[in-house]
Amino acid sequence: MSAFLKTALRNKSFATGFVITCVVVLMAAISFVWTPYDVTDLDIGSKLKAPGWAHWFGTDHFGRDIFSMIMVGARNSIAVALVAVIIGVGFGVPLGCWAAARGGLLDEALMRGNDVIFAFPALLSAVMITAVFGPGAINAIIAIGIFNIPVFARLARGAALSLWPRDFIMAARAAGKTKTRITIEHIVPNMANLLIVQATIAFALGIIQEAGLAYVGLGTQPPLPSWGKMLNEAQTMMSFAPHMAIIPGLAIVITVLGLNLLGDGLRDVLDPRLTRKRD
Amino acid sequence: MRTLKKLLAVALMTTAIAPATMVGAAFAAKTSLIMGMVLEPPHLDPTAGAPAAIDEVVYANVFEGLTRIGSKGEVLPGLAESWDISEDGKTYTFKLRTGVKYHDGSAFDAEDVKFSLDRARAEGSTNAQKALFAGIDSVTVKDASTVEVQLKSPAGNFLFNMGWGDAVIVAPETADGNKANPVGTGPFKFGSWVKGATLNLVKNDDYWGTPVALEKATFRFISDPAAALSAMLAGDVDAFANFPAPETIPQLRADPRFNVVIGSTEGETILSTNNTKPPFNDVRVRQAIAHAIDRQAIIDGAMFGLGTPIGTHFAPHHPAYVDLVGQYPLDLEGAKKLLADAGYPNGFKATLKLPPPSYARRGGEIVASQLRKIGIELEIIPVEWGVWVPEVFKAKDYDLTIVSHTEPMDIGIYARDDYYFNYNSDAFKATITKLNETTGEADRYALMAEAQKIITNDAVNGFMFQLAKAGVWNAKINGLWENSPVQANDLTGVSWSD
Amino acid sequence: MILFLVRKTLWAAVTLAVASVLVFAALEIVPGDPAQVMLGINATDEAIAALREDLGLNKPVLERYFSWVFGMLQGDFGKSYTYSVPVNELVADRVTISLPLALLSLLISTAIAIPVGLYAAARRGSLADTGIMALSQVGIAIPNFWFALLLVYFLAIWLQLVPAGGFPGWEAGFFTALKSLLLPAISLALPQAAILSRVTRSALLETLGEDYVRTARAKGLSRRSTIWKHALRNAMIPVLTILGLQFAYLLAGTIIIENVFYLPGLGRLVFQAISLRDLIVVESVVMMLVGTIIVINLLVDLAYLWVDPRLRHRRS
Amino acid sequence: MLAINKLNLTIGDTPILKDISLTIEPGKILGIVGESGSGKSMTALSAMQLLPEGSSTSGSIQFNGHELLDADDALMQDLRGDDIAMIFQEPMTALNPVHTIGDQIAEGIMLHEGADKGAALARTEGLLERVGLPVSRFPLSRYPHELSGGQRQRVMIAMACAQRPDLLIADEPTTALDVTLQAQILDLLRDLVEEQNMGLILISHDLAVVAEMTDEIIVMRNGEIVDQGKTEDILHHTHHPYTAQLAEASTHIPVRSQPPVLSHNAQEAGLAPLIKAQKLVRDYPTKRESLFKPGTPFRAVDHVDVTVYPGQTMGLVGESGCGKSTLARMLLALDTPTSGSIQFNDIELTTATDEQLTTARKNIQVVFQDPYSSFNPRHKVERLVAEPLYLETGLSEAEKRDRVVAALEEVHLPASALDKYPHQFSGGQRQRLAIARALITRPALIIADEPVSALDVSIRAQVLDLLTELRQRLGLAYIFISHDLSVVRALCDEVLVMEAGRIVEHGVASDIFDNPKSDAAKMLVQATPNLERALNNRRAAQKQ
Repeated sequence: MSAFLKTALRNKSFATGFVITCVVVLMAAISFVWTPYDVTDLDIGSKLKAPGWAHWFGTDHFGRDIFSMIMVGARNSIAVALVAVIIGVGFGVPLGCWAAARGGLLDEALMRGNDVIFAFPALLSAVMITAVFGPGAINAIIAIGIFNIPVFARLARGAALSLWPRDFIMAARAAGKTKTRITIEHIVPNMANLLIVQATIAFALGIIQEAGLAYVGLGTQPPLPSWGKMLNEAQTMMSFAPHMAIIPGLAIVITVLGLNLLGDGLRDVLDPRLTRKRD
Repeated sequence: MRTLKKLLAVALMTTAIAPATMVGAAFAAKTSLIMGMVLEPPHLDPTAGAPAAIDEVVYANVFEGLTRIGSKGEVLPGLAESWDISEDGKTYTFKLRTGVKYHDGSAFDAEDVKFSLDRARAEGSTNAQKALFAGIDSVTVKDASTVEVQLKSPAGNFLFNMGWGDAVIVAPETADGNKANPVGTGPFKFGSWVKGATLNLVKNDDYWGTPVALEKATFRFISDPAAALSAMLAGDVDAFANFPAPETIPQLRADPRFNVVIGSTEGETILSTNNTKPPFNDVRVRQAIAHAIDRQAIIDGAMFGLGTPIGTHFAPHHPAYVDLVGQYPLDLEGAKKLLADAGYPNGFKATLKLPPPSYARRGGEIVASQLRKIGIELEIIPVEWGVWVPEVFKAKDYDLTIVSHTEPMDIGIYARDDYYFNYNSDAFKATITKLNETTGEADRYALMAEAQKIITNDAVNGFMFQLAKAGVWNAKINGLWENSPVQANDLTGVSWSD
Repeated sequence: MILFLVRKTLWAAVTLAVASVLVFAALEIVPGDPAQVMLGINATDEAIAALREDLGLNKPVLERYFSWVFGMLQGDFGKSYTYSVPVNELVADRVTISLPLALLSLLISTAIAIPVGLYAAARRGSLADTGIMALSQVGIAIPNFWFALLLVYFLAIWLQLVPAGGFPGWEAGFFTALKSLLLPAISLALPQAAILSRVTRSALLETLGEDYVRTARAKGLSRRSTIWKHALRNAMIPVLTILGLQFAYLLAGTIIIENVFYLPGLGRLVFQAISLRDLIVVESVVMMLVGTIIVINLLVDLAYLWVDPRLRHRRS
Repeated sequence: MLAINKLNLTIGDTPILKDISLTIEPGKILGIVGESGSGKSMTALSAMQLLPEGSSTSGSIQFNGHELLDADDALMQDLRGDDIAMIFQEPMTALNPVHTIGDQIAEGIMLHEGADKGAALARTEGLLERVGLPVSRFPLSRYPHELSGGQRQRVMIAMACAQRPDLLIADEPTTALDVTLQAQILDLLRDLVEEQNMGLILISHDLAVVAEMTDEIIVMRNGEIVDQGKTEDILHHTHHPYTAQLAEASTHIPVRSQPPVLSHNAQEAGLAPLIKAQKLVRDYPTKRESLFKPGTPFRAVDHVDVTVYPGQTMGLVGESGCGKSTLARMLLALDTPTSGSIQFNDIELTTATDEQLTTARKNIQVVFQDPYSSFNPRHKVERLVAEPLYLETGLSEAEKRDRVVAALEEVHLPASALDKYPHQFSGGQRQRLAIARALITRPALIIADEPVSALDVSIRAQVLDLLTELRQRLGLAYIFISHDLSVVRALCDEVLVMEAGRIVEHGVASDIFDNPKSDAAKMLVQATPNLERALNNRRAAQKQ
């Protein structure tokens, strides 16, 4: 792993993305044990302070410390997006692999099912889902996660279909291995690169989507802060407290940018075509 | 792709050649008004729906009642020129105005009054405020311009009740169509309605009374506080009777283009409590909550300073108001002790369901943070009105909620059986019964004061603040109401100065 | 070719059918009662019951589903519970905003992204390319609603160049109306343009590495005409896919942007309808959107046929 | 006409070409021969000035009085396609899939002659006619995907020769084609050179092809010219050791110490066949023809009988698409026949139980064509080679490891290979690994699907030697699938010739080559380039 990291860090995109992602993750991790101020403790008296020494990023309309909120919000954004990706990978990859391995009617049915989900405008459906089950982090995760499933299913199926006719799979079949076993031993490890890259992209998208849902009031609920909700609250205060809108927005942009760079870097680093060139 | 473009072209063409009825509005600025509203009415019949937005569009503008409520909450003559009240207080004889015409040209007479009142109180009526008419025993047409209303028992507030939007007079022929095409007797006629966006009223040239200065009034519906601010700043709306973003008031006040008027409303904003649900069935728990709530912090944090603290369910501007704010001073130690006495030394967990308005959502966050200090952990559950009404209001499936009770003079709800507070006090009910039978003002006020004290002693709900009305309008506009004693945007006296 | 169309259309119909079941089922279990919402807090139980009967909410689920579906098949999307007008009418009003908005942003995004992508690909590795790609990375990371906020505050409120929000209606004049769609369209378009320009660039780079491009060069074509005549059309295939996806995304993306800019479009309609529990409107609008997306997918498939002759008569 | 003098090329920091000098005259054919990576193609691309980005050159390339190395874009665009033209290796990808063949050929004509489209298309018709694609059967509106590989290569040639260029560069023009097509294309090129008095640079890895075609030969290795001269001189008096080595390798026949195993002998001796397939049929469904009519299934394998006796090497030859690989897959029990039976020892593979299949699989192993895709790139050799041991239960890790080491030893690879990844080996080494993997279960039969066609000639010779050695040492039977007759002849006892899913000829290997009976076999034999035959022909021609 460390050897891989050493090579990978030579890639500029990867290095930048890696550093940004680490910072965000670290911030989220630290927020569990320490934040400069308690984010659930309102201090109306010191509301709407501009960024300064006491409050690095200023305070919001309830007098909460925005830096602390960004830290806790990072935790929330990461958790929602990550679990949504895990849902996507956890259901999508087995489905895609299964469809590719079995082929025929099952494949067709699964892929058509995918099409149905794809036909729903994701954001609108997320709004509907959260409307059905009520707003909240868990439901946001489900709403975002569901739309990750077909993405990963398609990717996995495509990758698996291109791997099945390869000679080494033939060799494994000639060794009498079952399709399930071949999928686990050969197919999945060989699509791992693709999956990792797609996962970072889905992760980044998840963060934007979560922010969007929270922005329209359907994401994480108070007292826990979330970036999207902070933006929503800041909207009417932009003219006298612009920091309330700019800082959470920047937090989203930087995090997503970091993840995208990480994904791009990974794609370059892991690209099998480039690997082949090396030998 | 090509097909889509064709579709678009067709769509654009059809809208472009549609009769340009509304063009020129911007240029005739002095006789038109664009009024911002937070909520859009679902329909326009005030006698068939509760949403305040209906009244806010049509009350006094399109529809009129026997009486009308003035800007200070006074009862004024409406379609009834005058009235007599019998000695026993049970018979009201209304003398109607003559020469009044509906917008469709038909004449108004006593039969319409009888029809309207009978319709409202009939079985199966969809009137949202049937209680207003419950006391009516019979309605009799004496002649074309005289109506006699017989009450079951004396009702001190009957004339005020007849001034509600739910009691406006409609014509039998058009009553059923009023939802989409309201036909009333008011100074404005219904013009057009682009659902989700704007609704236009136009001047009624055949109005019986003083003609209005405005040729046209447009209501523009903007639910999002941020969009409301943008629209105000951009000049897309001229006025907001009740601006939804109190945090922006200082900014708007500093802007010479705007007139910002903070008035009062009938909205008592309270932390409604489910009085039968443990642990809230214990008065000590409710009192502990009362001691833990810092009203000023809520007003500052949620309403940015707009609002008056209240200690009971009564509007502070009402002459009968009793200031009970000091009864439960902020006292965390005392609150904790009360909780301990009630058997919750370590506090407890409960839910707080919050409807969409920002006073509720923001206020809820602050309340949750305040109650956390005495060990009460509240889980915040935001709900849409569409969920709040059946879940909280109807099924009473809640612990705590925050809502503003905007009906005028509504302390009587505490006497209702099966109201969502689940409050049940014989002493209070007796007081209200007596109040309803009393007509003398001094006696009525004394009873009202007593009622206020009872619910405060019982700490039925967390009484927080009287909702302020943050009117924001173009500085050149005159005649908009400062306060809202009833839910209305009465535009009859509005004009532009120059 | 015809077979292909028939097959695609059949699948589109099946997809629509499945989607209709999903939508209907989802909204069946939404808590909240439209009748209650319409009548408000103080409505009596009988009044609510009467209204439910009136709206047909008391009929069995299956009956309601099928009457809904058959209604839609005949172009009747039902009547809004809250507004008491046909959904068609409501939607017709809104479509004249949402569709132009989506198309305008698609236009903006395409007009920016494709030339930029081409430019970057043609000058691969240059400073301009690096700059554009860095910028596009940032563009992708910007949530459109935040971008919208920034635009409103800088352009509409500070500089007062464009309306901050609202829609005067097409009857106020084509350009006035268009002007009020401009800011929302831009805020929707730019993040999309960032994605599209990257796709265009990489698609073009991919095709530029193909053998037939070398063939064209060997024929004596200049680099430039090689790109225009040979690389571009082949590069359009992935670009088309993304365009199709983006249009669907833009249609749905209007939901947030319409809220920021206070545009009475489809997105806001759905939003309002959800909170008012005007389920018939929600169901119908969602179905229309799903239908639109399916139609767009069909169009994209047709466009593939146009671009790529290999797909026109595929044999086994 | 073209004179390259001391050309040096580096890409990035890697030197690619060193001191290349060559000349070519009108009407002459110059062959450039070398193994992969020797710099043949880069020499050609230097002349076209179509080198990849990051290239830097020194020296000089003179063409008709122009110095090409410092020519500007405008001059090069003038020359390319007009005076110098080029044909590439891969006909499947060298044509733009979205334009018609007519447009693609006419494009160059319009560009260089300033002709309008009508005139250009009219000229195009003539050109296509000349390369054997008459407009009546191949209208200009065809798209490349509607043509076969050979037809596409003809289109490429028509395109290249449209302006009667002075110099034509053909970079491995026939490598991707079947031998029969290769012969046709080479004939066409030779005729065009004569007709138009062009200079032709023919680049190939195949010494036989070059020997048949060229006047002069350049032998390249690692970016340098190692041998250069008239074709006869170079090949007859192979003074340069590398040239000699190439020549030897391409005609290499492994030494065999045992007599061939022939079917009729085995039958007479009462030997039971190792594998016996009878009346094998495999149909594939095709796309529906219309809404109401399903497509007629495509019959990839059509009533084929194959019998292989223990120790026998059976060759299977035929053009691509004739059903060889499908047949192989069925014999490996990876594909189920539509009808027919396959008996392996006593086991009927088509209806075998899992247990029986396990037994059969231990005895039938496989070696694939592409040594690069034969291994999961993420696993180490130890695990890769051990894969078939899955068929043997109850082996400890140590035992497995010992078996792998033993198998590696068989193919002359050191035990140190265990811990490496496949990408750390060369192509030839990988093919040894593939053979080791096939050997690890001690099979009786190995099915080898084009095992050497992706390898350079010298490595090919080594692998062939290895296969022969293993056959003798372990008594293996092979089914050896190839399109390359020289390889089949070198290795096999008997040969099956396949055409369009059917076996059209079956016989002793040498008989078939010396005396083919079926048309398919005759054509194959005829078209196969043969170094000795080529030299003999030349000698005969000179003597006349």
